[in-house]
This record gives sequence, structure tokens and C-alpha cells, in this order.
Amino acid sequence: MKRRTVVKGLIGLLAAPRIAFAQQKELVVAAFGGAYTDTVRKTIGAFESANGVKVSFVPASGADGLAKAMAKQVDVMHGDLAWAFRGVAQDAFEKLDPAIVTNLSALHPKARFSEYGVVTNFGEYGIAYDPSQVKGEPTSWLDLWKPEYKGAVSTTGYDAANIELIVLMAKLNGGNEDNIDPGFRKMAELGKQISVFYSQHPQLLDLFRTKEIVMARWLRGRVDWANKQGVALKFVAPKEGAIALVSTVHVVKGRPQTELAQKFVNHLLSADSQKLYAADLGYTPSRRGLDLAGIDVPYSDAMIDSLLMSDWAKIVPKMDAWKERWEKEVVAR
Amino acid sequence: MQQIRIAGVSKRFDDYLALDRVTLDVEGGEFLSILGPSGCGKSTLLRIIAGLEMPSDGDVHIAGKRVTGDPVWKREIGFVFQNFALWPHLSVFRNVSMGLELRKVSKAEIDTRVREALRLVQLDALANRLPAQLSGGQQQRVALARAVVLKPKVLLLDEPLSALDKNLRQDMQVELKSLQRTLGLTSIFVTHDQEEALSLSDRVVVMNKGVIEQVGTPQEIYSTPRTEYVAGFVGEACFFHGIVEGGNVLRLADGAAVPLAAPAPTGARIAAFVRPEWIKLETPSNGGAPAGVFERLIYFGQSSDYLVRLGDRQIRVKHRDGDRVFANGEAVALNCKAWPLAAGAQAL
Amino acid sequence: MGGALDDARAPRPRDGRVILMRPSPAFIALRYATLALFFLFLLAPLGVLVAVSFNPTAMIFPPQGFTLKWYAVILDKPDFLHAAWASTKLAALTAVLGTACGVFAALGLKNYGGPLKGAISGLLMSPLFIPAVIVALALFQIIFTLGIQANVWVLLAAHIVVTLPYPVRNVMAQLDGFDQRLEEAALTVGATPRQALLRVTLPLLRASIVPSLVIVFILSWNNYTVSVFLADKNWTTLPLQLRAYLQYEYEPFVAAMSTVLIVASTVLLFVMDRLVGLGPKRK
Amino acid sequence: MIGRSKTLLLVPSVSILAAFFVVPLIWVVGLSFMSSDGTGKLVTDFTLGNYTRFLTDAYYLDALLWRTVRLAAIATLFSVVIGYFGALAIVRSAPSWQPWLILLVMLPLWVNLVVRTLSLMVVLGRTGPVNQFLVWTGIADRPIPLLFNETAVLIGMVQVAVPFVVMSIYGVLQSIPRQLEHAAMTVGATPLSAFRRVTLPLSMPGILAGSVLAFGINVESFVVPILLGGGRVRFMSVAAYETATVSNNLPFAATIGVILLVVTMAMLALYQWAVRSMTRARPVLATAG
Repeated sequence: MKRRTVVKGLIGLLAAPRIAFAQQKELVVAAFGGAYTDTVRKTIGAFESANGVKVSFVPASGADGLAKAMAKQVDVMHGDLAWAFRGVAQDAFEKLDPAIVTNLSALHPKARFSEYGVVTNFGEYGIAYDPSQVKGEPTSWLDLWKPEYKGAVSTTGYDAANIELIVLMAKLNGGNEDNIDPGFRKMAELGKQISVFYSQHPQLLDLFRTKEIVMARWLRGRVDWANKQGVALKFVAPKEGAIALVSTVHVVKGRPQTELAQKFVNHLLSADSQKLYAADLGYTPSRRGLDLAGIDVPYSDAMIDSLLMSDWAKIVPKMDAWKERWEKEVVAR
Repeated sequence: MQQIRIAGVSKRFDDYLALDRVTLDVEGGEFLSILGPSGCGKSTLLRIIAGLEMPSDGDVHIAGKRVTGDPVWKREIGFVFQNFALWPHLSVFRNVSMGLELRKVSKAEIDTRVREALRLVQLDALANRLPAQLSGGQQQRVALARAVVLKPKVLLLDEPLSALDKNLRQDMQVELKSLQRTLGLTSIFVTHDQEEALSLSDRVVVMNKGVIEQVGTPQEIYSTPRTEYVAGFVGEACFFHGIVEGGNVLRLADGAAVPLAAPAPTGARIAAFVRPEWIKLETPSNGGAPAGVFERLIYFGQSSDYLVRLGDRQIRVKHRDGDRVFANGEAVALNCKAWPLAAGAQAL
Repeated sequence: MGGALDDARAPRPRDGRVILMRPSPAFIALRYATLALFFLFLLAPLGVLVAVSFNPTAMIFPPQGFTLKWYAVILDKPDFLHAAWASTKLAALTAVLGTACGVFAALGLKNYGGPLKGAISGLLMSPLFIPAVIVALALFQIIFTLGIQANVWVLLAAHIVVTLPYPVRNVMAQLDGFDQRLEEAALTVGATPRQALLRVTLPLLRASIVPSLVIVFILSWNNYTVSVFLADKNWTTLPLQLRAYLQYEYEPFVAAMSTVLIVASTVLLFVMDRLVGLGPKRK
Repeated sequence: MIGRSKTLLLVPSVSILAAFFVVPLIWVVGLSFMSSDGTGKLVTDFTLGNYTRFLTDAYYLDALLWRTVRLAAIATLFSVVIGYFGALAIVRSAPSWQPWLILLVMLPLWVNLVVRTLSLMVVLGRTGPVNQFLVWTGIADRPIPLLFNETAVLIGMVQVAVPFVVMSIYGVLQSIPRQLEHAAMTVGATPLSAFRRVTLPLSMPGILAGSVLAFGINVESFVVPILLGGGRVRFMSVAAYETATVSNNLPFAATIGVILLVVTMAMLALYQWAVRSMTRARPVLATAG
């Protein structure tokens, strides 16, 4: 008798939340988590009541995000260009329906990179530097290569922005996405400059704080954050162009409520939501014509036009091979 | 009435035969010892009676009921283990009461019966101690109380005293016997100590290599054993091998003659033995008694033994009051009557 | 080394004699120095965390002021509270069921010998030696192929699998020295094997079961690599939530939360010790 | 006698393991013989390509596999030594202290590993307490770089593994009667040699268990090499994870996992064989098992 009660209790413990949510229509969104999800959540109340739906968020992006999309466990998936093209290749997404996602027409053309997804906002990877340690303002990506900063510059490991940097270096040295050797040759030199490849923003912040690093490839928004955290840094967009950080959003194929998911994407592209990306996260909205008075975020067609954004459809199939080269030629000593 | 009946029980472990068609009856209220060296199968037999092992062949009956296939917990036995096997996490009281709790006996009755059992073994004052807080003898008594509190149909004891030192062991023998008498418990006691077996038992079973060599009263086992093995195991013995002459004399290979205490078929080649206390040492005469050389006297206090060299053997002879004192190296004759062992019985 | 007192309390050997030996002061000093150095090494990062949790500005050590505001912030993070609760439930279930499985397995293996025992115990230990993330990913794909939605049962099973080696090994180690006669003694007084297990064997195995429960709870509570693929939306565990958060932020809030965990776990273990006893007191 | 129910006891663990570990493992092995089309789609034709790619490339063999195994082994050695002395010091403390000291040992495990490792970075950082101490005492004239190298990874791994080692060894040490060591002293052994001749050999099973556990944990290290290695100290499980999640080449990620499993199992078998033959050579240890 007693034992049965315990077993029932255990089962109840697990089952409770499912029963509670089962009553209502529900939309599951895979998002980046942390502050990003918090920002999206701010305006979600209006969307929920307008459509009679409950939106819940799963912190997943990248491999786990796409895996969940392929398994039809989420309705909407956030990602970046690499995962976007992988998802397209694996037939994971619905085409966005311009009849429902009416806000598509209000976006900067660069945001509409594919019929199967859309860029919700742009960030800028540039050079963050400590003005007390760096003489004069860096102007070019190549400043990271300057011998006087050997050991005191940093970038991440193999990620989307560094892939853009490889492609940029290839292009500056006579190559392109298809002829990447010159890019790797140049990056190998950078590898010798670097003592630590950072993997998390808080980690880089600490490196700047302790002056172990004086210059790094970082996000504009992050530099503002660092300043708030009491580490005085400056940001510069190099003359070759800042590297685009894009957040993409996709409607997952084969879920019961794709129309609702399309509406949700439309909601993310609405003026209110778009404005919050700028206000809370420091990202440039992909929607044109917003009034961003009082928000310190670069916002112009020219700025978005200048962002470096390679042809990811070409890059994605090469990412595995490039990763191996990165580890061998740039990281390994 | 037979309280326990063991009929043709065999036990095979892989390719090793531990028990070979053992048959044995135990009377109600009897104290029976199973005596033998380690590995003779005595513990296996006890465990089969208890139900801790299943026989490969044969039947076990307890109190007139066939229990061969019954598991141990249905057999209503009491078992005392060699190292007591007290549960270290339970108090003395709980160790004793567990069997009653399992039988769903009322709380009040448990209390009465456990107290009574503990009083029997004089441990009522220590009921709340943990086993680790008790001495060896006290632990032994808890193990006994745990076994008898259930009023078992049979009490099985697996070398229960061997973990105790000599003095304590002798005290416990007395206590164990009186407890068994008081309760009238049919008991089977497994031991490798022949003194213990002889002093405690109504009957003794001597086992060797999985078979019963002999069953009998302690006197029978000691004085009139049937085989050389039994004779040698239950006490000091000096063996003579030879041919029977005239029905009551054993002629040895060296020509000496030993009178036999019981008649044997003339012309048979047999073995006979004597116990140290059966021999009287004398000055050699022409009587033909086996002759040896006096080596020395071993003094024990209350008694003493002679050591005599007989050919290449050294034998003991009990010194008796009034015996003549021999000098070391003096020639002596062994005056004794030897007990003839069964003609077919093999030498060791 | 040990004090005379230790020995007086130690179980007396059968022969009843206790050899008393006074350690030299040098050895006592050495022991305390070892303890101090050992814990300094082990707990330094926690010390930093606790200190930083009171720092008003950022994750800076040494702290530049004192505030309790980060502790208040915890209550403003429903996601974290929800995740902590999910993790607690999951870890508790994993601990109970996983330890039960491990105890059963160890008991079951006790009677086996030779190559079969080796093979099965090898199997039970093997989750320790392959990156859990690979197994979790494969499991995810299999479930996906079978058309099963990720659910908490799969998550639970996966957590049990990756933590199973710990209870199996702990309990098997204790069973190695276990006196079989204690169990037989219970059978002779009329206990069925199940009753013997419940009344004798399991209480005696407490010394390895309780630590197993704690370890499995901790491992499940901290698991990231398995949960990342198998957790569904209702079961976003604390490590997942934290990882997502740490990608972007690192405020003393995290230190405050860790401090709360440290204190809470200590209190929990203290209460458990009072209730069931964790220490080896009765050994 | 109760053999059937004993077998029944194995059913829950073995079936759960079969369904949720062995089957995925078979899947992983199968996966390692497939390939990826570059976008992550599986090509199911049988190929040995992943294994050739790994096993014929000095980078994968040296910078990845050998480094992982080497650092895991060194970290295990340190973990066992430090853990042993910790456990010994705890066992020799007053009995009433011991549960609390063990609780202290387990305390770090409650804190998320990422958070714990970030804190360790503060401790070892250029302005951290360790460097401050070194400069203050004059051992170093300026902060020395303790982070972002193999040493830092080793320190981190040891920190992670030590609590588990302590738990393994503590139980065994606790069951060794102090009288044995004292008996050795009565026949003239100094405390040190009594420890070496009695306690140490008797605690061998704990050391064995602890080292296997520590190696298992270290060889799978993930968070520690990422954070403390500064992105330069590559580890097998990190490579497997990134190959799956960044390159999206699941078959090759599976191959890395399989190779790690095989190498680890082989090393452990070798280790146990070595320990066993060593204990056979010294009869003292044979009784300890």
C-alpha cells in the first residue's frame, strides 16, 4: 500500500508539468537562451493572447537545435547561417509564407538570404581594444597581426565569424571561398600571435580585465557590456568591414501548427520586437525604418550593406575540412 | 520416533562428490555429533538438513515430514554458525527477536519469549547492546538464543565453539549441553574436535570423504571402532598389522604376538589397535609381547605419558600410579590387548 | 598519526587486546598540515565563488564591496528556479532508481563467477569510458528514427545509464567483503530471501548505498552532455540553463546561486545525517 | 539455491543499459562506418574512411589521441596521490570529524563544472590569489602565466577527479584495522615504513578503483580543456563534440568516440593486468584483494 503510494508519487512528480500544459495550444521555440530569450519573451504576452497560444522556449541552437527540429520537437528554430543551410539541405524547414509573414517586405534585403529562413537581427564583429594599452585606434583587421601585440590578441576557436575572417583573408590575398589557401596562410600567422582562443564572453572579459589581452575580435554589443562591467574598452569596425553576426529564424517542417509558427516569425519581425533587439541586446534590427532614437546602436542600410557575409551555401559543405585545417594550421603549435 | 531421517543423500559440486549416499536417523531429543576432518562433508550434510544447500540426490525428513525440496525458511530449524553470524546493525534483542517478528508473533509475546531466551543464556542484562560490544562468549550465547527462541524442531550447530578460546570453549560446552537438556532439543552438532564430540553427544557420527564411517555411542566409537580411520580419528591409537593365530592372537611381521581383546577369524590378515591407557609397560620376558625402547617420560601435572620407540614408530603409553620407573634407553615390553578392526577395513 | 582516543573507540580485535600508541606531535602536525593543504587545493575555487557572490559590481576577485543583492536576483529568475526544480526532481529520481538498479545488479552479480561476472560488470562499468555526448546523440537519433518524442523517461534512463557505474562499483566493493552467513542466518530463522535482503543485507549495505545515492544525485544534477540532446522543453535542467546563460553573461548572480547550492547541500546532508546517519558510526 | 532470483536482480540494470547504452553504442559504431555529405546528411554506404582519416594523420594521433591519453594519465597519477593523502588524513582524524570532512570533499561537486572552472581561472589568473602570493613572497618577481596551457588543464582535471578518488580510497582505508600498522611498529617498523609495508599494500584495491575512476573521468574531460587550455589543448571528447556540433560530421564524431572507447578499454585492461601481475609477485597484496 505504502509502496504503491510512493510509486504513484514518483510518477506524479514527472507527469505533473505535462498535464498542466496539455490543456492549451502550444508553440515550442528553440532559441539561444539567456538574455536573448529574455528579450523575445518580453513581447510574447501580446502574441500569446492574440493567438490563444502558449509559447515555451527551449535553450537550443546549432546542432541540438537542428536535431530537435529534425525530430519535430520544436515549431520554430533559431540558428545562424551555417545551421540554416544545413537545415535547408536536410529539408527541415518550411518556406516562409509572405502572405503570413507580412513583415518580410519591411526588411533589409540582406536579411532575406533564403526562402526558408530570415535574419532577425545583425551584430557586428569588429576589434575590441583596451585604449590604455593600444596606441592609436586600430583601423584594420590586420592590426591583430601587428608584432607588438604578439601574445596579447585573441579570437575564438573555429566559429562562423572566424570562417568569415578566413574568407576575408583569402580574398585580400587573391583567393575566395573556393580558393581558401591564401586565407589559411594568413590565419596561420595570426595563430602564432594568439596565446588563448577564448570560448565564452565572460572569459574574454576577464582576460581584458587582467590585461592579459589588449585587443580581440569581439562584438560591438559586448564592448558596451564590458564597459558596464567596469572594463574600459573601445570598439572599432575595421575598414575591410565588420563581420556579420546573424541570428536566423526558421519554421520547422512537419509540425502541426506551422501557420502559427509563421505568425510567430512575423511577430519577431514586427516593429516592437525588432526595436527590443536593439534596445536590450545591442543588435541592429533587420527591419528598416524604425525609430531608434536614444538607442546607441548603429542602424542604417549602409552599415548592413558593409557587413561581411560570405556565400554560406558554398562554405557549409567545406566546414568539416576547414575545421581540420584550422586545428592543424592555426591552433596547433 | 525419528525426528530427522536422512535417506541416501548425495551432494555433487561440479565434478566433486561431497556426500555419497548418506543415510542417518536422529531420534527425538537426541544430541548427535558429526565428527570428521575439514572437507569430509559434515558441514555440507548439516547445510542440507537446514536447507541451505539442496541435495543432488536423496531425501531429508524432519519430524516425519519430507522437507527435501523445502527452502530453509520453511523448515523450522535453529542454526548456529561457526562465527555466530550475528547481525551487526541490530541489538541483541533484535537479533533474537527477528525470527519471531517474521512469524508475526504479537509484540507482547515477542518480548516475553526473547527475555526468556536471553535469561536462559544469562544475557538478559545486555539486551540493548550491539554485537560488537559483546565478548566472544556472549556473542555465542546470543547466537544460541536466536536459534532456540523459535522452539525449532531441530537445532543445528556448525562448529559453534571453534571460534572461542580453550577455557571459554569448555564452559560453553557445559552450558550448551544443559540448555539442550532443559529444552529437550534434538540437536546435530558438527565438529572436528573429537573430545568435544565424545563429551557432549548421545551418539557420534564419524564421517570421512563424504561417507559415514561409523555411528555409535561415544564409548562404542572410542573403544570398539570398526575401522582404522575411526580409531585413529577419535583418539590416540597404536596400530598393529599381522595375521590372526588361534582366534585371539595377532602375529606381527617381526614375530611378536599381541593378544586380541575380541576374537577374530584365524588366518585373517587384519589390523588391531591399542589406546595409550590400555598398555602396561613391563620388563621384557619371553612372552612374545612387542618389545620397544623406553625413550622418555612426558609430565603433564595431573598425569604423565611414556614415549616408547617401537621399531620406527614412537608410541604413547599412559603412565599409571604404581608403574615402575624406567631409565631412558631401557628395553621394555608392551603388555596389552589390542582391539581387532574389521577384516576388510583398509589401512590408512 | 592517529590519536590514542581513536583506537579506544575502534572495534576491539577478537583477542581483546588493544595496542595503544601515542603519535608524536610531529605526526599530528603533519596530519593537520596535509588536511589544510588538501582542502585549500580542493576548495579554493569555491572560496572565490562565495567571496565574489557578495561583490556589488561584477565577477571580480577580491570583492570590492559587500552586497546581498545577487541573492535577491535569484528569485527574479524564474527560468533558473524552474530549471533547478526540474534538476532536483530528475536527480532525485535518478539517484533512487539508479542506485536501486546498481544495488540489484551488484547483488545479482555476487553469485556469478568467472568470465560471465567479468563481462557483465564490464558492461555495467563501460558508460564511464565513452564520451557521454556521443551516446546521447546516438540515443537521440534512435528515438527520432523510432518516432518517439523526447520525453522525461528517456532522459531519466540516460541519466541512470551514465551514473550506473558508481553504485555498481561501490556496492560490489562492499559485497566483496560481505559475510554470506549473515544472510543465511536470517533464512534459518524463517526469513524468505526477500525478507533477508530487506532486513539484513540492505541495512548492512547502507555504508555503500548512501554514498552512492549522494554521488548519483550530484552527477545527475550536474549532467550537461546527456541532457543537452535528450531534455524536452519541460525538463530544461539547471546545467542547460546555466550553459546557455554563461555564453552571454557572467554576473555574481551565478556565484550567489552556487553559494546557495553549497549551503543547501550542506544543510541537506546534515539533515540526512541526523535522520539516517551518513557516517560510519556503527562500523 | 536462489539462483533464478539472483539473475532476476540483473534484469533492470542490464535491460536499461542494453536499451539506452548498448543499442546507441552499436548505432555509434555503425555510424562510424558511414560518411556525411558535408551538410550533415548521412551517406549510409560502408566506408573505412573515417578510421583512415584518423589513424593515418599524425595530427589526430599525436595532438589529439596521444595528448588526451597522456594528460589523462598524468592527471590520474596526481589525482590518486593527492586523493590518497587527503583520504589518509581524513581517516586519521577524529571519527566525529570524518563525515564532515567527507562532506567538504564532495562540496565542489555541487557547483556546476563550468562555474567551478571559471572560478579556478580566477584563482590561477594573472591577478589571482596564487600569483599574488607568489609575488608577495618573492618566489616570483612578476605574475607567472598559469593559465591556458597543459599545466592549467592538468590542475583542472585533478581538481575534478580528486573527490572521486578520495571517496574510493576512504572506504578501503577505513576498513584497514589500525592494529595492523601498530603491530608492524611493535616489530620495529618506523611509522613511515609501517605505512609503506602495511597500510599502502592493503589499500591497493581502493587505489586501483580510484585510479580507474579518475582515468575514466579525465579521459572524457570536456569543460576543463576548453576553458583552461585556452583553445589550444585539444581533447578527444571536445573534438568529438565539435565535430558533431560545429562541423556537423556525425560519422567522424562517432569514430572519435569509438577510438577513445577502444583505447581507454585497452589501457585499463593493460593497467589491471599490470597491477594484478604485480600483486601476484608480492604475496602481501594477494591477501588484500
